[in-house]
Amino acid sequence: MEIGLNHYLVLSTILFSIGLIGVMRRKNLLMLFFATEILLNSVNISFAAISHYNGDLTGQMFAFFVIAIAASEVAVGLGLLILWHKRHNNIDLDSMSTMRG
Amino acid sequence: MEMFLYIALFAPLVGSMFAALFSAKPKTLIAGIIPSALLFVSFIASSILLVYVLQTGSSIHVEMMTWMATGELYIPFGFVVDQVSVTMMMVVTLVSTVVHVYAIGYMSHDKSFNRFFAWLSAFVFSMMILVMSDNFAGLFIGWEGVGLCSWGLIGFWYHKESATWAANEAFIMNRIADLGMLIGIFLIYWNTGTLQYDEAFAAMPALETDVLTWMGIFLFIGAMGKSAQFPLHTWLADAMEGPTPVSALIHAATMVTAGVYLIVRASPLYDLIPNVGLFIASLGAFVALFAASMALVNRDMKRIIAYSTLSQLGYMFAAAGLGAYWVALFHLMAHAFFKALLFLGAGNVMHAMKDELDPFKMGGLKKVMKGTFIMMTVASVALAGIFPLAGFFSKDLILEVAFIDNHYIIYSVLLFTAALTAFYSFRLVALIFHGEERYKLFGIDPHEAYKFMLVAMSPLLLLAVIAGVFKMTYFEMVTQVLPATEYHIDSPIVYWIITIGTQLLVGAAIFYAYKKYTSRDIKVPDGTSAMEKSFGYKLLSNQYYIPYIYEEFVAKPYGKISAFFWSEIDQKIIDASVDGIAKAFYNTGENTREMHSGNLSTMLKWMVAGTVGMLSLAVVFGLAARHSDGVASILSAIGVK
Amino acid sequence: MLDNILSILIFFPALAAILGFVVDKNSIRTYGVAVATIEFALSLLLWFFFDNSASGMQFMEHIALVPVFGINYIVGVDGISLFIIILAAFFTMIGIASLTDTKNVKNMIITLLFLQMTMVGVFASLDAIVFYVFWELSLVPMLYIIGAWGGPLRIYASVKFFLYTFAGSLVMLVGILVMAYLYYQTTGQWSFAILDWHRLVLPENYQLWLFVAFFFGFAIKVPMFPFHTWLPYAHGQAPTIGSVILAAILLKMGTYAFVRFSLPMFPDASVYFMFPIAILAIIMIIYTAMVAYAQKDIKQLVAYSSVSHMGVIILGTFALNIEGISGSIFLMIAHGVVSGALFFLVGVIYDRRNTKLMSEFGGLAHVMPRFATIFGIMIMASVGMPLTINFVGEFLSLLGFYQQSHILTIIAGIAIIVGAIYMLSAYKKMFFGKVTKEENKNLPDVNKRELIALVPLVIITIWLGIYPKPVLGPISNSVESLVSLMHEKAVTKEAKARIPNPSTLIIRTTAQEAY
Amino acid sequence: MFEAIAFYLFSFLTISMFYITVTTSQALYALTALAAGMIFISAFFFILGADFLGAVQIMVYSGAVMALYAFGMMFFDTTREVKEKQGNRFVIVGLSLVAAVLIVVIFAAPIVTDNITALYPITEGVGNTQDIGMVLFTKYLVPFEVAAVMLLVAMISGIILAGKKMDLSLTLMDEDEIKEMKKEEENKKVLL
Repeated sequence: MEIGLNHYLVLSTILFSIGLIGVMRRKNLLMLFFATEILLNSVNISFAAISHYNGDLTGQMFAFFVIAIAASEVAVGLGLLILWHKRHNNIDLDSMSTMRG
Repeated sequence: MEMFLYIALFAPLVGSMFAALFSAKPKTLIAGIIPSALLFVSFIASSILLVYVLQTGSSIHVEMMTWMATGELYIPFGFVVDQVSVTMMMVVTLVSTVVHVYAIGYMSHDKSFNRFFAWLSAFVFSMMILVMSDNFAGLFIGWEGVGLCSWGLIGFWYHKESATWAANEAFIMNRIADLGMLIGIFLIYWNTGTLQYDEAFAAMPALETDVLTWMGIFLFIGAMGKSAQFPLHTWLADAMEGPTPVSALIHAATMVTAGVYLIVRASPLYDLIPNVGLFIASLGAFVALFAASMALVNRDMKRIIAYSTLSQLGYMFAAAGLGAYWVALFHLMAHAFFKALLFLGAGNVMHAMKDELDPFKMGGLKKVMKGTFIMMTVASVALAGIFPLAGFFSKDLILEVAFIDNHYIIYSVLLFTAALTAFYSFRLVALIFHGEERYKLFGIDPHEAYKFMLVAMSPLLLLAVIAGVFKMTYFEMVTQVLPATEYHIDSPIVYWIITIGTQLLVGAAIFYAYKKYTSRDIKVPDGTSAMEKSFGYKLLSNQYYIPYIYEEFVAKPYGKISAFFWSEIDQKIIDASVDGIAKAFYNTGENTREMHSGNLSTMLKWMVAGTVGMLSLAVVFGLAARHSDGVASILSAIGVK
Repeated sequence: MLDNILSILIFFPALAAILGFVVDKNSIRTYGVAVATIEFALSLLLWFFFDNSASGMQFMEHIALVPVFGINYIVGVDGISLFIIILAAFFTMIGIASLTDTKNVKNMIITLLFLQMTMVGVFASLDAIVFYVFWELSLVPMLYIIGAWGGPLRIYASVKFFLYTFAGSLVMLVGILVMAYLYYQTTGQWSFAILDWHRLVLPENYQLWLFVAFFFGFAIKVPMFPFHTWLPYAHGQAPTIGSVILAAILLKMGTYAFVRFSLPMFPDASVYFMFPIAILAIIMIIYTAMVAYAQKDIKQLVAYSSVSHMGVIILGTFALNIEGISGSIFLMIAHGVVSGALFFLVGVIYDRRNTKLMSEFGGLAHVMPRFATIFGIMIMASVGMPLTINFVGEFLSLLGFYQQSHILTIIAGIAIIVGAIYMLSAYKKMFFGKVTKEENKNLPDVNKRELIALVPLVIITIWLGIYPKPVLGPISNSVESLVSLMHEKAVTKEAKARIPNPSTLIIRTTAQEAY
Repeated sequence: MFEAIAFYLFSFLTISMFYITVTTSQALYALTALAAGMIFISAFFFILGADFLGAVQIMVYSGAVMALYAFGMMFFDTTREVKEKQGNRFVIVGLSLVAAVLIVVIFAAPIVTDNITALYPITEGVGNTQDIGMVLFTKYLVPFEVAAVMLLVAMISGIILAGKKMDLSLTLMDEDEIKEMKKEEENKKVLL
């Protein structure tokens, strides 16, 4: 039984939904970052799979740039997270409602 | 002549106004005398009018002022004095003068003496309007005015719960009939374009019969309520709560006869629709029998007389139904005299027995109350229809009418009722005046009423005896307006058999009642005797359970339904739904407040929910656009290619 | 002075009210009575100079407000609106005269004068926008009267009253704007004048939609059956003067508006909706009468009774013939007088015992005979006894509607029966029987100040009952022109048949003429 | 045949690893599970023939990003239990599933029904890295340079943000020291 494009799509859907669950359920910001990583990875898989089954390199190109962005995002995110932690001594999402209207 | 018409009409009103001025003050005699005097003046004016109408044979028609005038409708305050209304005026003014004078004595120890005369004269005024008006709307004014005054007078002793309840019941039951009357008036207006008697009756033959039948039926419904015919009769018995002069005037002579007057006045209409007449006659016969049966067993003196009035009304409707209008009017006149006399006599007895009404608790009063005894016996004899007295001429005439038009069922019912009438009226007289003085057991010492009250009653006594004499003169006068059909049986033998037969039957009934109720061993029945337990007795004494049925299946459910309407429908459904809308707005505001409450995770959730919503819409429209071009056109209109 | 008497009538109370702020507390009552009496005298002057035979608008005034859109201040009075204006002036006068000493009487009198301005404004204005402005303004003083001087639940009652009526009138505003646009579309220039709108002939489906829009605004104000639940609360919580003015005048705005707007502008729609509205009116009559019978509180009973009477008015209005409409307008005035008097009487008894529960009273006839007689006369008037003012109205309305449909009138006729039932049982509970409660023993009878209000009302009730011609004459003239206008304008065949053509009827003014 | 087995093995492993990162309450377990997950994803890239991508994934993602997280974690007190507010799970799970399905359906639908033509066809016979190199430095040169600049900016900001007061670590200080440090900060601000 041949592995077709649908298998990869199903896989990336599952990963995406796990990532989404993580994002929504987590209160701890760090854990939330992990979940966003999962989201990005699941998208990468589908890019790679589509580029493979479609014989087109664009998918992989896009995956590269996704990885680049993810890296920079994590860098900046963690910096901010540390600052927040220094000020409030916890990185709980609920405490971050000072910007409330 | 117009001057006399206005005097006859407005004298009672002036009397009533005068008495009303003193209504709050304690008893002042002039508040009683002035209205009676004014009523006497009105009686004189009516008799002058009678003489005028008799001689010239023409009617007086006068229009005082316009009442309602919009569009095609034009109703004036017009009054007509023709043969029919003059007879009624005579009856009304005579009986009310007698009752007014009698009431001065009867109500002498009552603290709201003045108010009584205000109401009584107001009643006579509205009765005069009813009788003298020349159009249906004026008739309706009198109709409702009479209902209002009977409400005031029945509920006169308003501290008594039963009196006020009876007053309300009478008023509401009359209103039910008045609705029928109102619809009849509308029918007449929209079909004949006017409400004046002469114009309306002139335009009626042109209409087709079923419209006329409906008119006849609706007007008869109005008459039925006012004259307490079958379905709407329970209020008459309860109306005995009022003072006796009220019962004498209103529930014997004037108000209850208003229904008969309406049928007589609308004779041109009822001539066009004989089958409605037949229905009226048969209903009248039924009511005669029905009321007489109830009177047989009743143990309340005034209710017995009330039922006898009801049964005599049945007679009048039977005569009017068969087309013999002048006979009905004649019986109405005669009946008014001797029934008022009977009631006033009963009033004297009630006063003497300290308001005790049960005839079984009296007995042998003839020794003490000589005058009242004579008057009540003569009245009962007249009621029974023994030869020389008024009853014979009027009631037996009705029997003849029924016999000639060969309505044998009606004839036999009326004949049997005549016997019953004789029986219960003499049961009453025997129980009260003859036999052993049972009142001694209760320690009451009766005394005769005031002299002037007996004198006041004497004109009625006189008329009860000699009313028969006027029959011929009355006949020529009235038949100028009403259809003049002579009623006498062609073969003399049959005629004699009939008259002698009825006399004998009535005599036998009287003798039997006399023998049964003057024997020594009459005791106050305490519900133990076999007769009282019998089903028939129970049925009759509870008036065929009709008041119970009305109470159970009309009054109570009405109360329950209205309570249900209020608490359920008004509060819970309509009001709640209005408040519900308001709450809905409030709650949506409340719930969506959390959306921007600053908590990042909830906001995240709402964001994801939003994207999901948008995406699903995109998918749905995407698919829809492919299948139906309509949707595609909409999308393209919005700018989504 | 004569040709702009209407503007004086409208704005004089408002100016007086503003001046009222200056007047100090203890002489405000005399000031109020003086202003109201002047106002009433002016309205009598208006009646005196009113030409009874003419059926068109009189004392017209025309000032351009927003000429671009054709909104201008047009006021005028004809037979239909004349007597309600006089009634409004009369009730404000006797209301202020018999005002019991409530807290801060000054504000009460000023609010009442403002209310009077809006009332007269509504009935006199002949421009849709001016009419709408006064229609909404009349809610504001009423809101304060109920809200500030009301009973325990007053906030809820006043807010509900305000919002409910306001929501309805917003729908009406939409109707007005659409109507103006249609007018612009057909004639090319903007106008909000009602008289121009009367001449505009609309196709039937437009008429239906516009009728519905106006219906919502008016039905809530009348109040018609499903929208009536605000009235018992408003009456229950309003002070005596508040519920008197509310019952006497404010309820009439709805029915007057039906006659002024819906009937002439949308004759076909009125015919089309005649039967549904008639059925609604019948439900209104019988249902609220039965609910009134179930009431424990005398004021609620009178409130529901006035809804029942409004049902008869609506029935008369939608009889679409001269007798019916003039009957309903007369009944408006009659109901104003009678229910105003009834609310006064309830106020009198409330001031003495400050409870409105009928079970609290019993055998009052012994203690307060004069009060009992006046209450009795008013009960008989509201039940529709002939020779009282109500009978003329009810008789004509039912007579009018009988032409349209026999069965519905018979059912509607039950009104006189159920009316008698709840009124008489209430009278029996309060006045007859023995004096059971201790406090009822020595209640003072009606005092002089209350008599000032009640005696004129009793006189009017009986006088107009016996001789309604001075009021009924002008009304039937204007109604005649209204019905002929409707007859010409009617587009559909069925409407032409239903609405009679007055020119063919033989109008009789004296009996002799007829023979 | 092998490819299928590999695919199923690795997909099972990836899903379980990511599931652990999402549901665990211990921060360290989550970090390690995430790193392992990254590795298995790179395995997928190799299966799909995107060798260069797999290598980059391992180096950049699981290497650099995970390292960054590890260093970052040192600042936070990862010992404490991470308590979660249990919103109603059904909404979250349902919502995410639907979102995932929708996104894939929308983006993949045109591809699955293959009416898309390849923009830059893979040339057979030549190594994947060479192929990517050719495309990367001809067509995607500008985005490549921009990405480079972006990474630079991210690095500098990371340093500055995390650089302040590197010496004291809140986790080791007790309550009053933190308070005193805060007061000192307050009056410092006042001075400015």
